[in-house]
Amino acid sequence: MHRTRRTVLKGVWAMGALATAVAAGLLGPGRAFAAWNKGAFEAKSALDAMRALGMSNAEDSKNIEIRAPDIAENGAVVPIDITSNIPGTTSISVFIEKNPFPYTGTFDVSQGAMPFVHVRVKIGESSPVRVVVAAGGKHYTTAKEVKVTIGGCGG
Amino acid sequence: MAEPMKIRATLQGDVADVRVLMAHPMETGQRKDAAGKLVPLHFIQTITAQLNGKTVFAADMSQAVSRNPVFAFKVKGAKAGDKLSITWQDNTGDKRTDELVIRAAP
Amino acid sequence: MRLAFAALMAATGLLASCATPQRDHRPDAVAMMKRDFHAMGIAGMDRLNEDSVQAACNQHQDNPPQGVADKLQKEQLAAIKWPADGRLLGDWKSGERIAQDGRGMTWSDKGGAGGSCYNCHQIGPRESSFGTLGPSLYQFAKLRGYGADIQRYAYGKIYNAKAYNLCSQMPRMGHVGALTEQQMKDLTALLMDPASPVNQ
Amino acid sequence: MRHALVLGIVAAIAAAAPWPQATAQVPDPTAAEFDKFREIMEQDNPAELFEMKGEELWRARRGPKNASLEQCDLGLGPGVVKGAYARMPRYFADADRVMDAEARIVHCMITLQGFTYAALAKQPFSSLTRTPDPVSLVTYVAAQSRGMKISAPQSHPKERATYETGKAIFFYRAGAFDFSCASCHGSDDKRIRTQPLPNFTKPQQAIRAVQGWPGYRMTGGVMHSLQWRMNDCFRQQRFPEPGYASETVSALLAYLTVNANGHVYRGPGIKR
Repeated sequence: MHRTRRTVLKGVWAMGALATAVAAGLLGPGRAFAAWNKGAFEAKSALDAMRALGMSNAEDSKNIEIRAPDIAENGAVVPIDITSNIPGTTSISVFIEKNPFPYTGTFDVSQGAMPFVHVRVKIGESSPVRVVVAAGGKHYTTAKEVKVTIGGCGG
Repeated sequence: MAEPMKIRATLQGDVADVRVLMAHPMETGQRKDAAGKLVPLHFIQTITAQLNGKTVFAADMSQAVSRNPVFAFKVKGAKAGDKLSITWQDNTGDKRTDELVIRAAP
Repeated sequence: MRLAFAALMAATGLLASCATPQRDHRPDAVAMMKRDFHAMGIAGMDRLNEDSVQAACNQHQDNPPQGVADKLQKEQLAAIKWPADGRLLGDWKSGERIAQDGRGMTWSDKGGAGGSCYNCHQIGPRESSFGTLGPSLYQFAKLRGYGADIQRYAYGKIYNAKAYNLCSQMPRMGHVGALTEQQMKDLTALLMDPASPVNQ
Repeated sequence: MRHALVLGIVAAIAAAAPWPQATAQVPDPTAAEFDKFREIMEQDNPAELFEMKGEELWRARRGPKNASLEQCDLGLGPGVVKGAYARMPRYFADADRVMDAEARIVHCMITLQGFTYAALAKQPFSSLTRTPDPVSLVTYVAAQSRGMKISAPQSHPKERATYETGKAIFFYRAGAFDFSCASCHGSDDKRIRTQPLPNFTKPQQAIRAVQGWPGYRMTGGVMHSLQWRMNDCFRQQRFPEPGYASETVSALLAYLTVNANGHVYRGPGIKR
């Protein structure tokens, strides 16, 4: 199945019409993206990661909701709810800008999931959490600042 | 050996609210063990959720996802009796699949 | 007969405990702890023993009779080792670091300690993660004055809080050797230096 | 902006009282923010992974005697797990002492399965690489009291005596820093750094010594029980180390739990 999907992807790349194919759902039933994007995951800045993912042209949007604490109780486990209100949302990507490797993940909701995800992440220091949504072949973005405090003892 | 996941699915109309807990260390590769040696990167890279064998949700992720990961997502077009299976695979090639049959809303 | 019994009780100090039906469970507690605990790292079993101050505070629920408190406070005050060079103020910047550092004296610590000050006190204006077990020390000298007596009070209080208030909840940082003289000077400077952010 | 305002208020109060003896209790926006997200964290709690593991361990035939724990008497009769955690610590005649849940599980692992105390006490607390079996087991047992009223018994004379001993341990000041449990947990509305410190001498607050334990600790992402919590309190109290599953720990837990009697236990929780 993986092999099949990759073959399809190659063909799509050859046609130079990936975005169209994704939007049209041609890539089902596999994931909308290709192999785990090492280049993006190893990028040291959010912008570099977004470039590697072809998302660096994302435009600001008010139609993405990020629910995350203003101040996280513990940076090791920061809960984040993301909801996209952009019609035709296919994926949701998360970047924690101040982390050593900002790109945290992409959630593919194009094949039967609602444009929502809950995830818990590690945030090393206070940082904007940037979300990029892919919809209709375009990218949209917004960010929310999460502060990380130091702790006392106990618990 | 990979420990089982805990999966919960609650139907609201034809949308299944899926919540999943995974047992995984999610090592960042930056932590030192008691002997002062760096613990190698060890983290889940991909997740796939299938409803009756058809992929409905998938994720690629990094080591920045918290230890013992927690995810929630919502699957459209689900009904009681549907089989939901979730698979993760980590960077060492280790993988685990668990499944449950979605039950009618109480 | 009854009179003789009462006299005997009074003589042996048992009258008070007869008057209140509850018995003191502290001996049971201490015996149980001494059975169950073991030395670990720098924390030896001797730490389960009360010194004179701890004993007085434990016995009287942190409110010993005035006479007892006065006597012990005087002893504690007399035991303070003041800096030989007569200088009480070190470097407030270093003091801020020491105040932030909450390590020291547990069985998992090796030796040396920080002041743990922010665990319980508000101090500098930039640190919002402060405890409230102790009073705020923000603007410490600005409110109290920068004089030699206040300096001496600040240093002495850090060295041995029990010299000023016998059953104070604050540790005796100098008395037990948790902090060095230089560390205590630096902390005193954090509170007393006119240039310290504490006094802005 | 908000920060400046808070400091302004503190400064104003401090100026009005030149020798302030207590910090003004300003409303704490940080604590409110933490509380808001606590609920989300508790809704999907990795503690459940340990609960699953504990159930598997409870039913498995293990140890030198190749026995399961299904005959373990947690105080409500052999094999009765439901509701047992909410009724401990309690007196057990076969051990002639009051035991908290984990101490009792350890007792059963020794008597039924043939494990040795020395082996169980060697590394009794969770690390990043290992969760000891009694920790998973007590998480499972605790989960079977979810939603039940805490009612640690005080009917046996030894239960009453143990409560009093636990109380005396709670108030006993000693060690390098002159601390007792009460130094941090004996008065209202205090916090250490940003962590609120409940006053365990009051029933309304004592529940916070019990609620959320066993707890999944976000720091390190490990499961910890009340045995660990008490151990770490004594460490921070600058005391020597209490024995694992010892009477001292059970006595202290008896004091805290009895003070919390009547409150509803919500099951294993999540901790900072």
